[in-house]
Amino acid sequence: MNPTIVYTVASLSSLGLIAAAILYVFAQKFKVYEDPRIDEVQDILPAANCGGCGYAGCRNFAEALVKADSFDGLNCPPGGSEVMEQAAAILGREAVAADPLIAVVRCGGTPDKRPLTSLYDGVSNCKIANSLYTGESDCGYGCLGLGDCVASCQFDAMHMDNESRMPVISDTNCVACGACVKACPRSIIEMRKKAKKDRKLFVSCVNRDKGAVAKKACSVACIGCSKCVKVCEYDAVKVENFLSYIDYTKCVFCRKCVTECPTNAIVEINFPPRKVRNQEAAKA
Amino acid sequence: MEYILIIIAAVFVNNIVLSQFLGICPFIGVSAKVETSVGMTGAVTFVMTIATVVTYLIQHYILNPFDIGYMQTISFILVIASLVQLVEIMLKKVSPPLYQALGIFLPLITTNCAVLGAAMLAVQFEYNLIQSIVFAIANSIGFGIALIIFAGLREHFDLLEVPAAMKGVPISFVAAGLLAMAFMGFAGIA
Amino acid sequence: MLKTFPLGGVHPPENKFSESAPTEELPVPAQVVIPISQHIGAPSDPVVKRGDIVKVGQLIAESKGFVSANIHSSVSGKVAKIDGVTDSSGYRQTAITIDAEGDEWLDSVDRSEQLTKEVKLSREDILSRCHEMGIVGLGGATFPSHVKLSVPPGKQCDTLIINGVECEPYLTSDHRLMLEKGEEMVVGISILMKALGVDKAMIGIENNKPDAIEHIKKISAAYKGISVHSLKIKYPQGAEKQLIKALLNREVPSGMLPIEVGAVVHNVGTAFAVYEAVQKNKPLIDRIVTVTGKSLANPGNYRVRIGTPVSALIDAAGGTPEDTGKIVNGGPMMGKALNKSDVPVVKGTSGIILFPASESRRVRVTPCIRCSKCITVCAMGLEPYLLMSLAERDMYDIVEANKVTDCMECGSCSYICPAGRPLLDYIRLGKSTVFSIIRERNSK
Amino acid sequence: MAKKESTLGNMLFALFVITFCASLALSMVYSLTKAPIAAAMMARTNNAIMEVIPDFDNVPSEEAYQVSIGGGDTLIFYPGRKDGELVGTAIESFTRNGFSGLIKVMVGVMPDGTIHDVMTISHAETPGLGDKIEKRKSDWTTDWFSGRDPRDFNLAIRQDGGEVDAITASTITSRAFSEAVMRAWDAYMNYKESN
Amino acid sequence: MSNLLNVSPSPHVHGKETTVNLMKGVLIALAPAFVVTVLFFGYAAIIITGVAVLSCVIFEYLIQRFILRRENSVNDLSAVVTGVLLAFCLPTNIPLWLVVLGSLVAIGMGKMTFGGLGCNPFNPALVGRVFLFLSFPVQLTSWPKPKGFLTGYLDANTGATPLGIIKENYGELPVSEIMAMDQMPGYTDMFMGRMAGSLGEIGALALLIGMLYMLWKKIITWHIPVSIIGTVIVIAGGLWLVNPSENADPLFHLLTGGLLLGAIFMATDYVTSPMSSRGMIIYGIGIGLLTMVIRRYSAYPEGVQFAILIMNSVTPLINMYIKPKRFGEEVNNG
Amino acid sequence: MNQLNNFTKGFIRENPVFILFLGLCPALGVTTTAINGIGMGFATTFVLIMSNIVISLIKNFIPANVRIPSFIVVIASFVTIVELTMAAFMPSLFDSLGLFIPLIVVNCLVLGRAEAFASKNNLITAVIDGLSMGLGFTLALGLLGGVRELFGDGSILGWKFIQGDGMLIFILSPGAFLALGYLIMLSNKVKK
Ligand SMILES: Cc1cc2nc3c(=O)[nH]c(=O)nc-3n(C[C@@H](O)[C@H](O)[C@H](O)COP(=O)(O)O)c2cc1C
Ligand SMILES: Cc1cc2nc3c(=O)[nH]c(=O)nc-3n(C[C@H](O)[C@H](O)[C@H](O)COP(=O)(O)O)c2cc1C
Ligand SMILES: Cc1cc2nc3c(=O)[nH]c(=O)nc-3n(C[C@H](O)[C@H](O)[C@H](O)COP(=O)(O)O)c2cc1C
Ligand SMILES: Cc1cc2nc3c(=O)[nH]c(=O)nc-3n(C[C@H](O)[C@H](O)[C@H](O)CO)c2cc1C
Ligand code: SF4
Ligand code: SF4
Ligand code: SF4
Ligand code: SF4
Ligand code: FES
Repeated sequence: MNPTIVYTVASLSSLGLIAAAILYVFAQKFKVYEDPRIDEVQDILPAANCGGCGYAGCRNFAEALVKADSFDGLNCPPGGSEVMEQAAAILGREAVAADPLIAVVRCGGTPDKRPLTSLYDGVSNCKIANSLYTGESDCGYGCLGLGDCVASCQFDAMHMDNESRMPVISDTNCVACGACVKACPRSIIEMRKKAKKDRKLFVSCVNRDKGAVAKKACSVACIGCSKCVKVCEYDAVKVENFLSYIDYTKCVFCRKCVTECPTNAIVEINFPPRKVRNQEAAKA
Repeated sequence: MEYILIIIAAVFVNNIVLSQFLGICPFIGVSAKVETSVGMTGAVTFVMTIATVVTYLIQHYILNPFDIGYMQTISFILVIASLVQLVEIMLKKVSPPLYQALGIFLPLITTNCAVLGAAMLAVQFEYNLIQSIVFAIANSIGFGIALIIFAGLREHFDLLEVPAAMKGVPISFVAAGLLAMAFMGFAGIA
Repeated sequence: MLKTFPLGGVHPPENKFSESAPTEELPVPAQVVIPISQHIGAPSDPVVKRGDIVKVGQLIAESKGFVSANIHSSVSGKVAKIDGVTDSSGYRQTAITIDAEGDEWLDSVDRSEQLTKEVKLSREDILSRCHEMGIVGLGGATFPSHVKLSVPPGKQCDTLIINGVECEPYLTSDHRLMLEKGEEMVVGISILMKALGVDKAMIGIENNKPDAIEHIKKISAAYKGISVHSLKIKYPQGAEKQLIKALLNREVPSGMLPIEVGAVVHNVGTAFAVYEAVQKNKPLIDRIVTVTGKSLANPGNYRVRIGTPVSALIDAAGGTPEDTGKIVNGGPMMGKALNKSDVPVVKGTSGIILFPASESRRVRVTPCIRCSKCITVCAMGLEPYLLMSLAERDMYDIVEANKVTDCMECGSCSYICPAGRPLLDYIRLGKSTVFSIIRERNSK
Repeated sequence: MAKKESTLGNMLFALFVITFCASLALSMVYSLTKAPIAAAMMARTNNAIMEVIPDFDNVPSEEAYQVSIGGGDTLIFYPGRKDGELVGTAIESFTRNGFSGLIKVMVGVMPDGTIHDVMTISHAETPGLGDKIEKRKSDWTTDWFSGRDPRDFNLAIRQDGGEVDAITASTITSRAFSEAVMRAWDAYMNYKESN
Repeated sequence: MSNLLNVSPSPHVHGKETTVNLMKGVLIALAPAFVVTVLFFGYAAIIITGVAVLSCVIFEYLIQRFILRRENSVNDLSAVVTGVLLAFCLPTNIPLWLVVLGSLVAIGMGKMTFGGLGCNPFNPALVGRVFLFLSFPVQLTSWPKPKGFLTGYLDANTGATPLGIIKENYGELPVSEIMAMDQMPGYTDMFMGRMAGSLGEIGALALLIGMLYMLWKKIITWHIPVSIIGTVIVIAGGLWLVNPSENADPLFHLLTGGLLLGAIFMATDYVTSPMSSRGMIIYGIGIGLLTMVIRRYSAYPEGVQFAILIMNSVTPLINMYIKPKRFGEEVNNG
Repeated sequence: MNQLNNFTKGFIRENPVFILFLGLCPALGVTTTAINGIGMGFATTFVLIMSNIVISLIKNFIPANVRIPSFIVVIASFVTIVELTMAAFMPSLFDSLGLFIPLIVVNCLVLGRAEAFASKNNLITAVIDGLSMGLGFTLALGLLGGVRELFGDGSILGWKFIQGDGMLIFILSPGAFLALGYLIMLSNKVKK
């Protein structure tokens, strides 16, 4: 046999054996146990790292999922129940069905409803304006229209409407990550249950001033008159601090409160048209 | 003096990244943060130095005596790959944060042509053992300098309004081109 | 060589139009609105009800806790309501509205103009008198004075520094006070010295007020331990850390209070208020406010009752000029723009400036050219350009590492930036966010 | 997906089998390609020799000998003969002073000491500038070196007091190239004298 | 007028300094050097400067308008400064199309690629210049000899720059002999600008006047130019003292090549230099050091351009680790 | 359909050089001319396909801790085979690709695909992936080489159509970075 072949085979094979042996020793010595399921779970997560789950990123959430005994309170909003079920399958657990949510903007103070009382001349940043003063109108609760929420949305689900000077949320793109809720310094944006056909019904106002004051600043402000509370048969509406709030877990979309509201502060969106008057409100 | 020349040549004149085009992938991949690039530089220095020593021994005590020089590539890379695996196993235990940060780039050191390239160049230049070690360290420094300068530049770009299409890799390449241009100034030193 | 602080600083045009206008007494308004929170610290508790009849100087809201200040009625009359009113930022806060009837003072207040030099009260009594009379710092921060005068155990104060710098452009109220009430102020200083137990007080006055320097020098010659120092004109010399550096060449460490280096700083107006409180038993119910502006008919300085609407002040100075585009409460560098002029004067109101429309818009923002001028002017040695772009991108951990918490919001950086960048806007955002992050971290 | 566990046995086995197969396969290929590679290498040298000396009928590389030129360096001489008669010697020479380091040249010297022709074997000079020393890039080497006799034509560049026009903007390369040629020529003349 | 009040965060006043004013200041500071170059190189200097400025401005406008689609900012004059400085480091006998190409590279590759004013990591004018130098070494290394006013474009006869002459002869002749060569201008000529070289680098005196103007107007601070010049003097002086027959004296290194132009106008470019004064000094020392290494040991006679570009790349790191002196940081209350 | 998709992805959607940023060293190092780039591309393609085949076959027998060494040995064998064959039968191409042939071993593209794809998929899929990636790589290198040759020398595939010198810098190292940077930018724009 050709000596070159012998040398070659002998030297490389022994190198291979030595390498394998050394690697084995080190692998034993420096063994770190890492649950392989973490990787598997991470693989199925959407990798958006949006933080909607409440963890620092998809990997952290994967670790949390693997560690958790039950999936209670754990949810990946962008992935939705589909992803959660997959994760449950990997980990042999039961996914808790979470309601799909969607963000809504609870302010109806378009310029025609809410007179300008000053001109803001600072940087276009809601947080900065909010810490400076009430904003260009007298409502110290309403939307400042400078778009922090839009900038925070990674999913291209928001844009600033030029006419209303308020953010508009896309029913299709929003994955309910909640970034905008955190971004808004005035807590105007809320996560609500995503109803059939993207229907929404909520009090489009967060003003907690007394009725008269609120009304003076904005014509569609909630004045806390409690008419909606009285008309609701399902105990879904509450008024606190001169502000009405509709609990989406109880609301059945009967829409009686909408017509009752003297300032049109309650809006309904994506419902079939009913009466002329409501269409106007729905536009907001 | 001889060693100084080797160092200057490897770090500046024939910088392994900017003029030899070796190790570009980790150069682009790991240079996003200064901290990780420092870690990567450390890992590469370690691997490159040990690899050069081991490959030197293989070349001079196995390949040359048996006249099987054509086995250079395969035997060198086997050694390097095992070494990297070793570093990976150790790092996971010793410094999990660095392991996390270097992430998928650790295996890339294996495929970091810079490591193999330096080992093969050391053989090609017929360096002795000490020279090879100096050469390996100098090349790691050259790699590290390029990597860290770039990490600095990229962290800087993160704070600027870089055009969308240029963000990330393209701008790094253009900047690397301009830096390579500046490094041409060292031509002829050694 | 005139003394000054070494690092940074700017020199904006001074525009002290009201410099030579003697202080005028503004008539008692028909109604005053007195917010219950005019100071740093806990808001006070109202102790009167709607319909109560009050006298001038009567306590109407009591301080809640140590860091808080009493509030007194500045007029006599009937409490009309206790309710939310919009303050200078437009947000609503609780205030006591009083309809004025006549001008009936509490008997305990000594209203004579006579100078009382002798300090009879003991140290403890001075402190409790300051607390009782609602004295707060009038240099801008409205920090309750009795707190500052109570040197914490373990700390040692050796120098009282009196801040007569008035480095903000336009403002002249401290200047006028020094000229007109110099004697009283110096007595106030000796009271403060007694309260602090120090035998050295330094009055720092910028070189653009030579008459005040002369005047106070003459008066203080008769008092032991009180010296007057003229300072080079440079903003923000009035900031306490910078003033301490300029006068004592001591540097207050980052994140610490002046007492750390043995100094306490008080404004000249505070010294005067302390005089009135201690010697005359008069609560803090009025203050001097500069009303000025390029197009204003009679820029001047007015002694006004707390709670008077700003619009009344402006009317006294000749009314709002047609071209007014911005009204600022305070100095042009640190003051707050008002969105309407019917807000009340409070303890912290040092000036009202009316800017013509042509000067009321900000300059166009262009890209940062990294000229490093913002660094050069920052008296705290920060890197405003960097803090801004980091805060813009929510990178608060690096913002914190770069010492945003040291920023005193002097505005020099935004003032100087050739690219017109809103540096301080973002730095303020960064600073408040970092503070809330720190608070959260500490509470864990 | 039954992946093997990382036990010592498995690891040793797997890596052994792979290295064994790989080395076996490689050594086969090597045996097959050994001869053609050697031939290709030889052809490269022979081509260069053929370029720089006139027709010969021996195999110069078989008669090659080394001549040391001091400084520990040696040059390889390839004598070309026709009918046993020396027709020229091809000398593999080099310089380290190129713009980018090493330049290797083949210099053909006639028995009478004139240079028949020169050829660049390898270099790393700048494309478009220094690479004009390659025959296929420019005629510079032909113009200035072919058929010259260094005894009556100073083969240094003008800047150094010689008669060769340097390649535009490549003074360094040109100087180095002449140096390499002259090194071969000097070695040849020395060798001839001492033998 | 709207009777609504404006509301914005403080401060409510703004200084007079603007970007445009600063750029204007640099242009004024460059004027003396321009006069000198026109005196020695004739109207060719005017043509080249004009072409460079015009093409820089046009390229910036076009790229901003049609490729980046950003708000237009050509009127901030920074492109004009780039144009002038690019022209100032080219020889007068350069073909005009190369000037246009250099401007395209400077503005397109050096500046707009990164996002325009304020974003470029490398000095645009130098990017243009080095690109041309590496692409067209022949054209970029022939230097017209200075003649005088009314010299025609391209009709100058060429000679080597003082640094070129010295580089050619290092190791061959002792420096004293090189200095005595006919081609070599005397120190007075070097100081006034009568020597071969690129447009803007020849008049040391004029450049120094420009520096004083910028210092006076507070456009630049002393840190960068002084640390560069100081480092060069120290290193050149050291080499010279150790071996005067092989090394030129420090004054020679100071007056020749682009050192002053680079130290005063190019290294000081705000965008590409460090922000803190300590950082600026480190940066300046780096430039001085690299310049001398390249001048003395590399294949190229001149190194300022490379040195500045290399230090430009380190600027972000310097900014990251060298912070300004903070108030109340290291307290020393004596 | 799926396999077709798998095949076409390497050209644009997942182009190894422009999108995945793998195999960048040879992409920069050998592309002074289009021909060199294409030569390198084909050599790499061969190695890719062959190693994908072997690895997809042996993947289940390799314990995790020696996975990389094993894969790399497989790859290195094929590279050496290419090297030896090229040196024997194509000496001139071998000369110009020089140092970079052995470096195909460390071309992260090859190991990357082995790791990410071949070790998880079956034989057919792995072969098609190798072919797709290889051709995509060849395309990218040819393009890059073409651009550099065009600007640097005024010629395309060796055919000189602009007289005079080109912009030298495109043949030098900086030009490689610059050209690749701008090509990636263009591909970013195209992708969008
Ligand atoms: C990119 C570039 C590559 C160069 N390559 C070479 C080269 O290969 N050979 C050479 O002698 N000079 C080379 N030079 C240097 C010459 O262009 C340079 O001008 C030389 O140092 C002296 O010029 P001269 O040859 O015109 O006298 C190169 C310069 C540059 C900018
Ligand atoms: C939160 C806070 C706490 C303070 N605590 C003290 C204190 O304990 N003792 C003291 O003498 N001054 C204290 N000060 C007062 C400051 O030293 C300073 O005088 C005050 O903030 C006004 O200064 P300025 O107008 O320069 O901002 C405190 C200030 C603040 C804002
Ligand atoms: C930027 C800046 C500028 C200041 N300028 C003045 C000033 O000109 N005059 C003044 O009395 N206080 C000024 N202050 C407030 C002082 O720092 C300090 O709070 C005050 O002198 C303390 O005295 P007080 O408690 O009696 O108000 C300034 C504060 C800052 C942050
Ligand atoms: C002091 C100073 C020096 C400058 N130097 C240069 C320069 O060397 N090159 C250049 O292209 N622009 C220069 N500029 C203009 C401008 O800053 C430059 O174009 C920016 O780098 C573009 O972003 C300078 C500007 C100033 C204020
Ligand atoms: S709209 Fe809000 S909740 Fe919806 S995706 Fe955007 S940021 Fe997330
Ligand atoms: S909803 Fe909130 S964050 Fe969005 S624009 Fe309005 S105020 Fe700003
Ligand atoms: S002053 Fe303005 S332009 Fe200059 S560095 Fe600061 S932010 Fe940038
Ligand atoms: S506002 Fe803050 S950052 Fe700006 S100059 Fe003043 S202290 Fe410095
Ligand atoms: S090919 Fe990826 S590092 Fe070289």
